[in-house]
Amino acid sequence: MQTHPKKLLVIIAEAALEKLLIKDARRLGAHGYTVAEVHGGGATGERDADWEGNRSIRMEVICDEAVAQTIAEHVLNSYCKNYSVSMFLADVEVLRPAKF
Amino acid sequence: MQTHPKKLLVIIAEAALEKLLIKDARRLGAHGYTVAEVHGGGATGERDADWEGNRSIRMEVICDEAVAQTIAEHVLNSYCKNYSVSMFLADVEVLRPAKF
Amino acid sequence: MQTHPKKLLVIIAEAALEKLLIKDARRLGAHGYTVAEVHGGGATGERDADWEGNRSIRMEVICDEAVAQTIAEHVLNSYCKNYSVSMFLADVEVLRPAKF
Amino acid sequence: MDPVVLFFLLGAFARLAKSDLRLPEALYETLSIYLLLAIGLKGGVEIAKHSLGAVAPQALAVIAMGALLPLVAFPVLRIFAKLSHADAGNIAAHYGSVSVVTFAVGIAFLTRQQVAYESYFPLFVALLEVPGIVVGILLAKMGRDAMAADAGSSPARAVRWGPLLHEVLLGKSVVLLVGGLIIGWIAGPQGIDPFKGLFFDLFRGVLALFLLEMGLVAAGRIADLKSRWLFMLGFGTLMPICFAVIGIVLGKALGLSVGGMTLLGLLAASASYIAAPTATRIAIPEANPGLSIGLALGVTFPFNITLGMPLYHAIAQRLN
Amino acid sequence: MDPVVLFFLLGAFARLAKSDLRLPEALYETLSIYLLLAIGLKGGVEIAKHSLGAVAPQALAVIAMGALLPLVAFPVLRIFAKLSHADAGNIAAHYGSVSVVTFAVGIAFLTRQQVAYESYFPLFVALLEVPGIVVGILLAKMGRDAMAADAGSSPARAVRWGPLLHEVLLGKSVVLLVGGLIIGWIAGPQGIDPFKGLFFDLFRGVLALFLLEMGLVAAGRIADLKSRWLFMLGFGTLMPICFAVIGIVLGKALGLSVGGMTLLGLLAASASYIAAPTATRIAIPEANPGLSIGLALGVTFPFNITLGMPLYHAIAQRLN
Amino acid sequence: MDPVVLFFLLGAFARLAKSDLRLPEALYETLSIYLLLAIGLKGGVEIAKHSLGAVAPQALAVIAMGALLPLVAFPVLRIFAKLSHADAGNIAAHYGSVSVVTFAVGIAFLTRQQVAYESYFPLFVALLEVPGIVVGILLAKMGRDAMAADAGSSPARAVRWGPLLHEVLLGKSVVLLVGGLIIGWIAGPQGIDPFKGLFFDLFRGVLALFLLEMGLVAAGRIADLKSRWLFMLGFGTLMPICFAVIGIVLGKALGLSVGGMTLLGLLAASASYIAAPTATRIAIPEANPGLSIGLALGVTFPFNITLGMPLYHAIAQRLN
Ligand SMILES: Nc1ncnc2c1ncn2[C@@H]1O[C@H](COP(=O)(O)O)[C@@H](O)[C@H]1O
Ligand SMILES: Nc1ncnc2c1ncn2[C@@H]1O[C@H](COP(=O)(O)O)[C@@H](O)[C@H]1O
Ligand SMILES: Nc1ncnc2c1ncn2[C@@H]1O[C@H](COP(=O)(O)O)[C@@H](O)[C@H]1O
Ligand code: NA
Ligand code: NA
Ligand code: NA
Repeated sequence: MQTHPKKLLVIIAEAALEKLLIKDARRLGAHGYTVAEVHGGGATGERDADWEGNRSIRMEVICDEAVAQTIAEHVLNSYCKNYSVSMFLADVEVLRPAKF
Repeated sequence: MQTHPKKLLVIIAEAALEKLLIKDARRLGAHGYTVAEVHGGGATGERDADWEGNRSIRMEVICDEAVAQTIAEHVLNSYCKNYSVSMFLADVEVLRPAKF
Repeated sequence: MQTHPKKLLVIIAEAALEKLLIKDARRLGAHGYTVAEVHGGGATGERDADWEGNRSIRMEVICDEAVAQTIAEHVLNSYCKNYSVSMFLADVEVLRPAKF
Repeated sequence: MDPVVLFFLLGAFARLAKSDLRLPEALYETLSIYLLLAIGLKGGVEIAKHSLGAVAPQALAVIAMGALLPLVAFPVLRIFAKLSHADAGNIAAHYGSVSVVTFAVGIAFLTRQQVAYESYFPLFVALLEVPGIVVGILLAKMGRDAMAADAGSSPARAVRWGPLLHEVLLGKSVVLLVGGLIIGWIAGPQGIDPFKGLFFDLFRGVLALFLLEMGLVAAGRIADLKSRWLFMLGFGTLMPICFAVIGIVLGKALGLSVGGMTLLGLLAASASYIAAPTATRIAIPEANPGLSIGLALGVTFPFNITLGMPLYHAIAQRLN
Repeated sequence: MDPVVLFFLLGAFARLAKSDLRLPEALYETLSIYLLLAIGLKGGVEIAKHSLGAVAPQALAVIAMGALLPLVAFPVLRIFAKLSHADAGNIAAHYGSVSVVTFAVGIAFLTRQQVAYESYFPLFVALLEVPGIVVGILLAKMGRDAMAADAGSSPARAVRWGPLLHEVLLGKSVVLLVGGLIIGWIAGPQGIDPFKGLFFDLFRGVLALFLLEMGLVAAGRIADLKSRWLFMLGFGTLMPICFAVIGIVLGKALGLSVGGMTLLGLLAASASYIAAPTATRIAIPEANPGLSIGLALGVTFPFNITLGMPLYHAIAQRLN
Repeated sequence: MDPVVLFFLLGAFARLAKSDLRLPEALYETLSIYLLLAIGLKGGVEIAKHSLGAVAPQALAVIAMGALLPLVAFPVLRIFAKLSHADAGNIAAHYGSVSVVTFAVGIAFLTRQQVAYESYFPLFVALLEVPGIVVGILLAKMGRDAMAADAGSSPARAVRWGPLLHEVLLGKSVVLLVGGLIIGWIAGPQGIDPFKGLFFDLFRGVLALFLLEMGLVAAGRIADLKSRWLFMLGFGTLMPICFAVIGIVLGKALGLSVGGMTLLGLLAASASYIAAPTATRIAIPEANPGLSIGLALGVTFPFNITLGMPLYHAIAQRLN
């Protein structure tokens, strides 16, 4: 079975950004995304989901390296200044490269 | 502290497949699994969990490379044609190699 | 866009440990953490979240390699004997190295 | 129109207008558990008042109807809509089974119109859940095997009937309906009294809330209509009317009241969206769930609770 | 103090004492959906009893009040608290809009004191949701453009009014309140009767449960006070009193009863914590949400439901 | 058998038959919050009618019973079952504390049988939550230290009593029970009236729903019995009977009514499955939670609500 290298981009952010992030990712070349509801804490304090404004999401996008870079850069420039956002990239392999 | 290389297999799929995927993974050599409820979108449209048939799961299996390959291939052949499924593999390290 | 290598430490554990794990991670140098509610199964049986004692969490910490090692070792020594815990480490890249 | 339907329209409006209104998943599940259990309990208490001997022949006829309906839908879908065996069988399974919430709206309608009906009807709801699904899957599978035989190839992966029957017979809708029936039956009117506050007094309000959610969900299915909207609108309204007539006529033959005839028509016309999708997704992997759910939730459910219900009642009155 | 407030105190105590008591997120959402819908339904039934002609001029005046309140708050925040345009506009948006739960506590208070009020008040709640938010955001944005112009640079990313208006007008609070009003109005007193069990009889109990949760949440916001607690305690109590007087005086001018004056004062004094935070978070990214929520939930909400409410009632009685 | 128990049996059946019926986690939490609060409120209203002076001596005796029960269970577990200090202390903690839902079923039973009981009993439930847990943990720890001393090694990681006491005293069950008691007590019968719709009228129905869930959970624990089923069935039924007798005798000594004696016996016999597991999991890491929960939820809870309750009532009647 042959595998193909792709990038996994993970964005942890305020739930308020979900719709925007999905739209941006699609626009910048992502073929799909997966979102989990999470809670957490970081530099801007605890985000423990105790009410609506305090919810966080973890969004995963599998895509080509170039797309991942574009999305990451866009998120960095558009949201990281004013919103609670964490991001990381990882190398992954997929079986159906055309899908992602 | 010594670490040992393993594979992480992540399967994002319709919630209807959960029981089957767990059974298959166990049968093909996985020692365990972890499942999160997620929502997302891809080639087959948005799966926004608004009713039962629209739920998705994200299943994680840490295992040997060979087991990961076997499970991934089995899922590809058995489910990917008729169901919404995304899969990827990643290299990880663990502390207790015998556990996984 | 330049990326910087970091470690991702993932700890899957009984929900009862959440508060302790967060405190420990912070104390040992983590700048933040993200937690998702999960269910799963492993050597100690199925943990299907059907009641309070049966819930599990998946905690993610992005940090320097040394910090990841320290936290992992601490968790191994403090909790792995008596509690259901799985752990793995992965290489990731971030854009803002000072944040993590 | 019963005010309860207004809640459905509100939900549908919110979704179509892209409001951010959403009901939490846990609430959806809770309301559906509540409705199933409450309908079962109510029916069980009523059964306790009747002799089972009188009900048994009717029950058998109702089961037979459930098994026959897919046999009507399947050829229609194969011949007129040119659907694959899998899709035709899948849709037939959905329409062969019933929608409990449609039934609840029907009860609300009759109560409001002060039309009496046989109070043990929840028993029929429970009995109608399963047969249609089984026959629908059987049709999908037979077609598949025939095709495989024609092509000279080995038959497709066989349906595993053991797990499948287990899944439908012990699916949450059957367990809660039948469980409620039995508890209501054992406890009887006095025994059930302390539970009336939750299960009976709040019933209509909870139904309203659930219909709000159903409006959100059903309107979300409209995207599924895109490619084949003409077929879907046609089948999703005409087939129910057809089935309703079958149910009403059977009701008359069984000596049911006008209310009972209307309800049996409505049950026949309704399409399952809890038990059937779950069972068929695994049993008929090749079937397109967008099609069956688009029909059941996006077309037939709204049609039945708005226009269908008064229509079936009018037909029942005329045929009486 | 109304016993309902005791539930709030219990929640606040639990959080401050670091109890592990937490209400599930889905329950929080469910209760808030319930309260919005129930208040809307109740109001709708009452509107059905009145002629809209009589209510319309009052409604217009109430909308105008909602648009004007942020214009009062904004300069106060700019001049005395030296906040940025973004923060001042953001807070003004929160205080220009209303808190539905505060309103519900007010109703409970008046009912207990057997003080009558205009029964169509839920209409005013719905009307007050949006204008204050729009004006607050406008203020934040105008300030921003002015600053950008001063600095000779290009204006900051413009607010996209289309999506924003869509978001506030179709936010869940407006949809449920207005939806409830319309359903209640169409269904009328008889039509709504079957839903009373859920939506009216349980109202106070559900409000109590929601206040328990609000206590947990509000006490969690106290950390936000840390850096500027003097300003926040001052603004979070004095501004509401100020606004309450405006509301009460307007109520008198509109010929409302003492109960109505009190309620209009309370609405003016209350700060939104559902619609406003959602809308402003996207529309005014530079604003610090800790500040606005710390004020609205951590200071003003507890103040209004404990000390504010009786105070406003006393003022209304005196001014009558 | 009370009909409420039928819901438990339905849940247990569904789980054993591998039905896909599941109640959402949020519902489980919501129902348990509701029950704790409702029981507290009811008790508080009743306490308002009594003089605390009369209740105080009984309360002290009840606390003493809670602290003594683990001292009975611990040696039994050490000597007959040859369990480790950790496991014996852990199980003793569970049985020393109480199960609020068992208590609620007991109330339902007595109400149905029209047996009167001291209406301030919820106070005793709250008082019994904590002492047994603390003593159980103390026993586990003393044993551990003794062992460590025997082996000449340093004592195991000490229990941190500060956080532990904080956790049990401010755990959600104590906070909600005591909070409800205080609110009910302050508000009194009139003040609590508007909340009756939710907290009192729905109580039995909610209890039924919760028992459905408990049936699912308890049947899921049966796997835990596998290795030591003989011990677990024996201990899980005989120890409760033993404790019930202690409770009943104490009730008689305190001058309680037959209903009160029965309830005190039932509380003694019941094992905690909310507060105790949470506290001991951190305080006694070496203890096997499968053992304690398998016993408390898998054996003793079902036993108490089916056979135990009538048995204890019969004993109380005889001893009276
Ligand atoms: N080092 C970290 N590891 C994992 N998640 C983090 C980390 N730092 C921040 N996060 C997540 O990102 C969110 C926002 O972080 P921050 O902007 O630093 O407050 C937090 O609530 C966490 O969920
Ligand atoms: N590129 C992607 N990145 C992350 N998740 C994806 C991606 N594509 C698909 N998914 C997930 O896989 C599910 C099914 O995808 P699909 O079969 O393409 O519709 C979606 O609902 C997403 O949750
Ligand atoms: N091989 C594995 N892959 C993924 N998750 C695992 C694996 N093994 C265990 N887990 C997770 O870790 C938890 C505890 O595992 P255990 O201690 O082996 O019972 C399980 O409930 C799973 O959620
Ligand atoms: Na049907
Ligand atoms: Na206001
Ligand atoms: Na006990």
